[in-house]
Amino acid sequence: MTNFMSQWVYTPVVKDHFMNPRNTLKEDEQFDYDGIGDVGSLACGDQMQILIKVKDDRILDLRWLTYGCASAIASTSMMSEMAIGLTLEEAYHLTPAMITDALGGLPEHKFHCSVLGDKALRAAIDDYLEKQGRENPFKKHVAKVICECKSVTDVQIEDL
Amino acid sequence: MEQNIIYLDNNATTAMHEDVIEAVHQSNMLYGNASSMHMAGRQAALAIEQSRQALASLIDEESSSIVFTSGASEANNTVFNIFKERIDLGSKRNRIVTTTIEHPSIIETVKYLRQLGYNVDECPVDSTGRVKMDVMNKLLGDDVALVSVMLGNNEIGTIQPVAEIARLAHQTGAFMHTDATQAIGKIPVSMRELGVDYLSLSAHKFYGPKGVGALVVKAKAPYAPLVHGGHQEGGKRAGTYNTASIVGMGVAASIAQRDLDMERKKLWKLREMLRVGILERISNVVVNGNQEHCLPGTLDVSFPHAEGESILLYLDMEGIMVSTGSACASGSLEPSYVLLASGVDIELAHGSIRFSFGRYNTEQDVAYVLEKLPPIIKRLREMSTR
Amino acid sequence: MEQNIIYLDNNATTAMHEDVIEAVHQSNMLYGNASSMHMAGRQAALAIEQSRQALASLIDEESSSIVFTSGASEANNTVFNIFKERIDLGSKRNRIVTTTIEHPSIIETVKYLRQLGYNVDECPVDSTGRVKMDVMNKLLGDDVALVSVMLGNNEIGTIQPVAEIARLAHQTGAFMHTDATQAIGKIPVSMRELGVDYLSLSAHKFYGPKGVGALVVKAKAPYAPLVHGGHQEGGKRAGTYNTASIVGMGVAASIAQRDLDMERKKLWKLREMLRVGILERISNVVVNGNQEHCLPGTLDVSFPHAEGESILLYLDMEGIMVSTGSACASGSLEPSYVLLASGVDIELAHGSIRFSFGRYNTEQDVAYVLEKLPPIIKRLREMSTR
Ligand SMILES: Cc1ncc(COP(=O)(O)O)c(C=O)c1O
Ligand SMILES: Cc1ncc(COP(=O)(O)O)c(C=O)c1O
Ligand code: FES
Ligand code: FES
Repeated sequence: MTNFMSQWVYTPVVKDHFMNPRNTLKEDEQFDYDGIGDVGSLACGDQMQILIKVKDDRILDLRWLTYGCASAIASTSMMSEMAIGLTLEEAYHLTPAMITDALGGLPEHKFHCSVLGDKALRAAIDDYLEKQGRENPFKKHVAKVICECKSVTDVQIEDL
Repeated sequence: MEQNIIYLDNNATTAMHEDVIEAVHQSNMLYGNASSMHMAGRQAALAIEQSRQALASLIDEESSSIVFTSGASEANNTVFNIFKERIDLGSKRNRIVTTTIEHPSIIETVKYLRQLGYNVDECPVDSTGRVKMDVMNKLLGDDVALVSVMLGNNEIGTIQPVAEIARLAHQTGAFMHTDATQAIGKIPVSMRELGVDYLSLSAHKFYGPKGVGALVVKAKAPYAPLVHGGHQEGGKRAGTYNTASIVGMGVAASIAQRDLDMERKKLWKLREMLRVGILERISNVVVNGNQEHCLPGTLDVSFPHAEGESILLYLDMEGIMVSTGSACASGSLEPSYVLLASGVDIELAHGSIRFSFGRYNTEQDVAYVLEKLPPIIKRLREMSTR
Repeated sequence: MEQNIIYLDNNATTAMHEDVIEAVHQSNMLYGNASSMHMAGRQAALAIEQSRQALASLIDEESSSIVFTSGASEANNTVFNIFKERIDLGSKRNRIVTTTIEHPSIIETVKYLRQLGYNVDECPVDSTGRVKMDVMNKLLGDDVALVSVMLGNNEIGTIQPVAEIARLAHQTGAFMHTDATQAIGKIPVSMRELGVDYLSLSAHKFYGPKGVGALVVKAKAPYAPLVHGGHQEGGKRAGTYNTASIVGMGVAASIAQRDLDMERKKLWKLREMLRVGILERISNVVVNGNQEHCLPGTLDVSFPHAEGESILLYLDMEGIMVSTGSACASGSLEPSYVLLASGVDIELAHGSIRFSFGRYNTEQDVAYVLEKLPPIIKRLREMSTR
């Protein structure tokens, strides 16, 4: 029986990112971003905002905020670490599967939570390109994701 | 590494009382099939009848009214099935009236019945979760077969005026059911005084075993089994008697009856300490449910800009166990239907935390929560989209 | 006064294995609601999943197919209800085929469905209780939705050719259910080899706790809950998880799997000792059921001119516990419907005694019965009208 006693539903990595989320926007922090992405709605229970600084088409720095569950917090935190330093193109092609892999997995019914940060990141890149007045070269390569938590199925996420 | 374990999820389920554990353990000797005619069977049957009496005494009802089930979910389903069958057989009374904040075992049964075309009305509740009596009055008519209203709500603790609704229901000729699962052991529950025809309960909510409960049915109320088969329970519910668990429920019933006054006062005191403490320490907090007609050990609170599951898990890491919304492992973050039905804003309905006290909680537990909770809310609010 | 206690009613129910008792007792620590997200909930959920795997392994099936229930009666009722609902919804397959010797939880369900006008055929059995395959073949047609045939009979022990019937059923496009409650732990049961879509079982028949069992459902087979409510069991069966009992069932499953060969041989040996001994010592005895396709621990015997209940009670006074006819506490002496269905003479159907062995029985038990039984039969026969 005792071997059940220390189990946690989430992997140690998820737990670490949930407990110590990286790159969150601090309350008093002044972060001059070049692109901003907002997805979700309070009505569906999750909301995500991502701010990016871009230099030479690379993500120089990133901050995020969320009203979301533990999985959303952990996956966005992980995503933020993975995204910093990537080119815009690489960042655009980060997938929820890559993020959950890096986390060592999420409980099955929580996979969809990793979509949120990923989607907000793309929205931020879109916003950056739009502000620059540039055409968005990535959009057509990426399947459209609908993020209403409940309508995103695991299969859809696998497909990403 | 020693960790504090502070269990504040007693509305979800309780730990068994040590006397119950002992009784269950002892009754492993009563392994005979209580339907068997031989000695081992008769011994089991005797123990079961003693439990039936203890349970009957707790709810102030004849022991012959008790039908043992696997829990309150089955009991609730059984009641609705009785009336489904009567309606199928062409009864002119073909409408069921219930409320918007019943337990999922009723809410989902209602959805199922409606899909099949049955006529079920869910009476709305006010902002504190109390049934709107003016609407209820209008809903009651001579085509109503069954009225089902829970006694105490599992999530927000609001207590309904069941006796009054039972009177009205009977005036129109309907039968009355109450799901008393959360009320048993916390407030006095007398089936006679409530005047209901059916009452559901589940042992694990009052320090008894899981997987056992009862549907209490007045002698004159209609009945039809949900589980057909052997002659157990006078043909009302088939299945080999779950002797050990029934014995455990009987012991739990006796303890609940003995300790009711004490328990009630204690739970309310702890709950109030926590409520006041939270309001003192955390700004922008909404306490849900009715504060006057309230189960003594339930405190449901919304923290705007802090999401429920995250609060729950941060508390969990401190060893504090609570629940968010309805305690279902839904996986996705659904807002609490109970709060939505009470007209609570959707964001607040997302971020509610239920603290539910039990007999093993102490004032130290409350102090510990009051130490750990404020920084968690602060942190989540800082992280949250603004 | 020390008395011999010889429990030979193991088909009615078994005493829990000591490891099961210990596991159930230990798992009182796992009091959390397995649907809760906090630590106490997750610990319970984990233990439940381990049990699910142990049970799945015992019956050679995916663990995801297992739906925990309160026992086999509920499981059997659930299966029939699934098809009742499909027929209600207008399925063209609107006939159910079962047999005349199923357990009461099916026989009574059939009666209920017939009363409501549903089309249910009960395939007859031969004089040994085996399904008449020629009739079964005729009964199967493309209007059949469900075929339900038990694996081993609780009263006479006859084993049915379930795999063969499943093949035939599938050829006509019907789904196949088997009630394997009596077979589990006594003979190898592989859901894959049987090729059935649904299988029922109950823990207390294989040294597990009472009040817990499972309906095993292939992923592609239709499903509809009997008990609606929370998200437990993927929405397939509502009700707070009965953690301790589920854990106990898991341990019982592991033991059953481990000891199957031994158990099977032991039970058969004791059963044969008793059968031969009775035939040697008592004249005019009829052994019921199929002696080739037979559960190893079941011996059902009719003693003409000696009435079953009287034999049972005389044996009981000697500390020997057996059952007569179907183990139901029917109160009045009904002849065994299983024997009547097997074409056994009504007098013989009245006076049958079932000896059912379990792992705790010994050769001494058999010797004791062989000492006590003959004078009892002699005495009753002397008293009897001739
Ligand atoms: C109000 C209410 N009714 C019914 C139930 C169902 O009880 P059980 O899960 O034991 O079937 C519960 C608890 O889960 C409850 O709180
Ligand atoms: C063949 C068979 N099916 C079903 C059952 C029902 O099991 P339970 O009483 O545990 O529901 C039994 C035993 O009672 C049985 O022998
Ligand atoms: S983001 Fe986790 S449940 Fe929707
Ligand atoms: S004589 Fe006693 S049951 Fe018929």
